[in-house]
Amino acid sequence: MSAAAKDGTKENVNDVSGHALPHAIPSHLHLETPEKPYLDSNELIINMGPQHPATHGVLRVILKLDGEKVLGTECVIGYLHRGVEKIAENRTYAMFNPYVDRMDYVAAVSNGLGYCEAVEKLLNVEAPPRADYIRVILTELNRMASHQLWLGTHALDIGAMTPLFYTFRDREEILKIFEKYCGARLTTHAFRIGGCQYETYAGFEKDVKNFLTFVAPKIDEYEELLTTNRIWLERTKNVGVISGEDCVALGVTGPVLRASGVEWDLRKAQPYSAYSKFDFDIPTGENGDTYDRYLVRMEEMRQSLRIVEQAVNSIPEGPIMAKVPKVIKPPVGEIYHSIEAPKGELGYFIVSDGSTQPYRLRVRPPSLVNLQALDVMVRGLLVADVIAVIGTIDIVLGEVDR
Amino acid sequence: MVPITTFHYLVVAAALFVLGVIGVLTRRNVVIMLMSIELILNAVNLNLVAFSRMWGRLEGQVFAIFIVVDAAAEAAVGLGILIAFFRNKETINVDEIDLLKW
Amino acid sequence: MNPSLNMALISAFTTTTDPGMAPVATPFFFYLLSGLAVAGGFLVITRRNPVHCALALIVTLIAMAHLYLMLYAPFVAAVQIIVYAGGIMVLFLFVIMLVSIERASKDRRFNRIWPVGLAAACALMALFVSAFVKGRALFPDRMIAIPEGSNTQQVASMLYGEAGRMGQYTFAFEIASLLLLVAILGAVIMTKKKI
Amino acid sequence: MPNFIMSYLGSTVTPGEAGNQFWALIYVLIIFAAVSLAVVAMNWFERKALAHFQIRLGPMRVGPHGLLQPIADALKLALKEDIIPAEADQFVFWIAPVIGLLAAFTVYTVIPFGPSQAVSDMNIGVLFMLGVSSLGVLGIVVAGWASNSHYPLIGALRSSAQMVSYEVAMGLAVVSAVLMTSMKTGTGTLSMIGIVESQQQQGIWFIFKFFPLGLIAFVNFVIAMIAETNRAPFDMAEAESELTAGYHTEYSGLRWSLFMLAEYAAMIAVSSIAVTLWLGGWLRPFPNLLNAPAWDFIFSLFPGLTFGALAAVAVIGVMRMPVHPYFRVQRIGLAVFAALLGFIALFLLVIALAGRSSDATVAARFRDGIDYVYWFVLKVALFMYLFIWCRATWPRYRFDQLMRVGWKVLLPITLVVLILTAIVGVIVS
Repeated sequence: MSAAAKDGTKENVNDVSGHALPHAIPSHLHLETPEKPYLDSNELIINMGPQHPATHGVLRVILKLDGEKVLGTECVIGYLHRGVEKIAENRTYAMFNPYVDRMDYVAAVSNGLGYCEAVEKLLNVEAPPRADYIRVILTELNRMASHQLWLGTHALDIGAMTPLFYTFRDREEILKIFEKYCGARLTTHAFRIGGCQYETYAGFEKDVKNFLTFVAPKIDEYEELLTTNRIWLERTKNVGVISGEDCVALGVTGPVLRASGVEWDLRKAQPYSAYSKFDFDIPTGENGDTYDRYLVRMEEMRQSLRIVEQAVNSIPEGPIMAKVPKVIKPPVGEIYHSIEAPKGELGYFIVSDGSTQPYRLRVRPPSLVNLQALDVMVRGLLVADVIAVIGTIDIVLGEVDR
Repeated sequence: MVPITTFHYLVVAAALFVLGVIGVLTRRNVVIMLMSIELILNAVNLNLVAFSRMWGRLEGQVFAIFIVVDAAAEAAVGLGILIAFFRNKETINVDEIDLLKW
Repeated sequence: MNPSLNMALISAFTTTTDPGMAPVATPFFFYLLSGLAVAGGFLVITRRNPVHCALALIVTLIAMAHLYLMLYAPFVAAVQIIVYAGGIMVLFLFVIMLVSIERASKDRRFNRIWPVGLAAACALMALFVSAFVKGRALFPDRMIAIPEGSNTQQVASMLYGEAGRMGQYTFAFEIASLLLLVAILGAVIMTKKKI
Repeated sequence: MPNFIMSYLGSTVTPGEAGNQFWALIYVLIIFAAVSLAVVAMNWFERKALAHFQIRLGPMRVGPHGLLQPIADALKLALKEDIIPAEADQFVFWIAPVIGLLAAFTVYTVIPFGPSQAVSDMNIGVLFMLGVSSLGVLGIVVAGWASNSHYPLIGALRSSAQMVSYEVAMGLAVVSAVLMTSMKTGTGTLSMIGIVESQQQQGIWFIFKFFPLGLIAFVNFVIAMIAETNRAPFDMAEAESELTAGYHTEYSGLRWSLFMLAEYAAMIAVSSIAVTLWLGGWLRPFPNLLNAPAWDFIFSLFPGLTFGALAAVAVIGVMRMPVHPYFRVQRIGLAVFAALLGFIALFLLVIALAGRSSDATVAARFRDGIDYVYWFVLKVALFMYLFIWCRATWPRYRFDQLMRVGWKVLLPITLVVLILTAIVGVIVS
C-alpha cells in the first residue's frame, strides 16, 4: 500500500474511532503457529481448494488440523490472476474503465465508481450533480445485490439452501434495472470518467421505487429464516471473532470492521460523490463475530434502501457529463482515492506521467486485505467454521487475485 | 444328515478359541490382538449358549450377556490405552512396547 | 389346480407345522454359519491390514449371532449384533483409522516368537481334541427346547427379578453396569489429551 | 395357483410365523421392489418439493413434470464409468456400499405393514431393527477409509461418531415406547406387530400416551432418526460445503447410487419404525372410537379416493399444459399416467365395495390388507415430507454442536422421559 494511503488511514482511524494504529503488528497476529502442538503425529494438512465448493471460487486454503481443530491456515491465492494492474499501464484511462468491472464482478458498479472518481480527481473535474445521484442510486443498488449474493452463498455454506434462491430472486430485480440502464447485468461499465454516459431511461425512477417497495419485506423474509434460527445462532455466534484493534492493525475494512465495533465508513468519513447529502446510519456490531457481521450487512441493505429512496426522490435535473477532454491526459502527479465498496475500502492509487496511459495503477482491493484476517479468525476453531468464516469475510476471488 | 447337537457347537467354539489364542500369541499389532481376544470371548459365549440349550436353562444366556458387557468394557479400556500409547510412542506393535515408562 | 395339490404345495414349503419359530434346515445353516465364523476368525489372525481383520471379525460376529438364534437365544443374538457389530467394531474401526496404519501394513505381521505361540496354541488344541474325544459321553445329544417366545422376558426376570423380587443375577447385573461405567471413565481419561 | 394365492390372502399370521418360506420369499421380493420404487418416487418428490420450497420448478424436462427424471438419473448413473481410485483398497471399496445397502434393506424384514403383512414377526423385532440399522454405519466408515483420501476419512469419522452417539438416544426413546406396551397386560413385547396390537388394545397411539411423555419420546426419536440417517440439519458426513461430499467423495456411478439407495431406504425404514412405535402402525385413525362397520367401509374408501385425487391432479396437469406440438408427447404421457392412477383408484374402490359384503371373505381380507398398507404408507409419507421440510428450512449443525445436542440434550431428556414413563406406569396400574 502506498505511503499516502497508509497515512490517510492512520489519521482517520485515530479521528473516527479512537483506535490507535499499533506501531507494529501485535505478536498474536503473527502467522506462525503459536505453540508447539501437543502431538505432531495427529496433525493433518488438508488442502481446501482450489476446487472446493465453499471457497467461493479458486481460493486455496492450506489447513493445519489437529483432528478437526484448526491450528493454522495459509491462503494460497493467484489462481485467477490476470494482471489487471499491468494491463492498466498499456491502456488509456478510458480504455481501462471496463477492466475494473472484472475485479469484483458482483459489485462492478462500485469498482467503476471508484476508478472514475479517482481519474476525475486526477483530472480535477467534477461530475455534475445529476450524474452523482445516478451513481449513488446504482452503487447502492449494487451494494444491495452484492450483499444479497453474499447472504445466499454464506447461508448455503452453513447449510441453509433456501435463502440462496430467495436472494437470487430479488437480486434479479436489481440486475434488471442495470440491464435496462446500461445494457449489461453484471459487468455493467455504467459510469464514464466525468459522469455517466447514459441518461436514465424513461421509467427508471418508477422502476427503482417499485423495487424499493418490493424488496423491503423481502429483507424481513431473509431475517425470518435466519436471524433467530437456533442453528444459525449456534453456527455464527462467537465464531470467527476479531477485535476492532486487530481489524485496524490488519487493515480490515468494510462490514467486517464495522461488526467489530469500529464505526468507520468512507461514505461518512470521507464523503465522496453525493453521499454527504443523504441521511443514513452506519450499523456497527459489538462482538465482531460472524453473527454480528451478518446483522451489520442486513442492516446495511436497509440503509442502502434509505439512501436510494432519498436519492431517487430528490434527483436533480441537469447534465450528466462534465466537460472532459476527448483525449484524457491528466497532469503529472499521483492520486489515491478510495470509496466504500460493499466489501470494504476500495482504493485506486494512480501515478500519472502526463501521458494518455497511467504510469502505474494500484488497486487496494478490500477482499485481499480482509482475507488476511482469516487466519486470526479461524485459529482454534473447527473445519466447519473455516467455511463459515470464509463466507463471512465475503471475498471475491476476482478481486483478490486481480 | 447328522442332527446338530451340543457337541457340534462345542467344536466350533473350540476352533474359534484356538484361533483367538493363536492371534493373541503371534500377532504384533495390538488392535488385532484385541480383536483376537474378542474372538476368544465369543467362543466362550457360544459354549455358554450351547450348554444353556442343552440343559434347557437360561443361566448360560445370562452369562453370555455378562460376557458381552465385559467385552465392551475391555474393548473401551484396551483401545483407550492403545490411543494413549500411540500418542506418545507412535507405535501399536506389541514387541516395541518394551519399556515400563513412556 | 385342485385344493389338495395346493395343500401339498403349501406343506412342501413349510417344514414345520409348529407355530413357534423353530429353526429350519438346521444342519445346512449350522455348517454354513460355523464355516463363516471359523473362516472369519482365520482371516482375523492372518490378514495384514487391520481393517480387513475388523471386517472379517464382523462376519464372524454376525455368523455367531445367527448361531445363537439357532440355539433359541434371540436376545443374546440381538445383543451380540447391537453391542458387538454395531458398537465395539465401530470403535475398533475408529481406532484403526485414528492410529495410522500405513506403517502397520508394511511391518512384519507376526512377532519374533510366533513359533512358540503357535506351538502353545497347538497344545491347547490338542487338549481340546483329547477332551472332546474322551469326554464325548459327557455331552448328551439332547437339546431341550427353550420356549422362545418368552425368551427375552425370562432373561429379564433372571436379571431384574419379577413381581418386586430381586432376580437371581440382579446384583451381578448392577456390578456389571458399574464395571461399564468405570471402563467408560477410564477410557475417557486415558484418551483425553490434557486433563 | 389362484387358489393358492387366495388361500394365503386369508391367512392371519405372517409368513415367518407360519414357517412358510415360499411366501416369505415373495414378501421379501415385494418389499424389495416396493422400497426401490419408493426410493425412486422419493427422489422425484424430494426434488420437486425442495424446488417449490425454493421458488423453482425442479425437474420439468424428462417426462411430464419431470416424472421420468429419477429413471433417467438411474440410467445415467448405471452407465457412468465406475472409477476406483488407484490408491484405494479395492475390495473394501467395493464392499462398502453393499454393506450399507444390506443393512438398510434388512430392517424391512420386521416392519409390519399390517397384522399379517410382514415378512416375519420376530419376538425381538425392535432389538433386531436397532441392531441391523446400526450396521449401516459400518458401510460408511469403511467407505471413508477405503477411499484413502482425507475428506472421505473425516466424513467417515464424523458420521460414525454421530451415528453411534445418536443410537443411544434412539434406543432409549424406543425403550420408553416398549415400556408402554406393558401397561395393560403387565408383560411388554419387543415384537413390532405386538407393539401395534398393544396400541390397539390400549386404544391410544403411544404418541398420546401419558401426555406429554409419549410425545417427548417421539420427538426425541424423530430428531435422533434424522441424525441417524445423516440428513439435514445433521448431514455432517456429507456436508457439501465443508467436505465436498463426505464419505462418498471418491465414489461414482453405480456404486454412488447404491449409497443413495441405502440412504433413502434407511430413511424410509426409520420412519416406518417411528410410525410403528408411536403412530399406531397400520391402524387407521380412531379405530376404537369409530368402530362401526359403516366407519370401516368409509375408511376403506380412502385408498381409492387418494389415488382418485392423484389422478385428478394429473388430469389438471394435462389441462394446464400448453397446447403446442412441443408438449404433445408430454401431454399424452401425463394423460396415460392419469389414466393409470385412475385405474388403480377404480380397482381399489371396487375392492372396498366388494369387501363390504361380509367380514370373513377373501375379498374382505384383501380390502383390510390394502387398508393397513395404505394407512402405514400414508404415515410414512408424512415423515418423508418432514425430512424434506427440515432440509429446506434449517442450516447445518457444526460437528461439536451436534455431539453436544446428542449427548447433553437429547440423551438426558430421553432418560428422564423413560424414568417418568416407568413411574407413571407403576402409579397408573
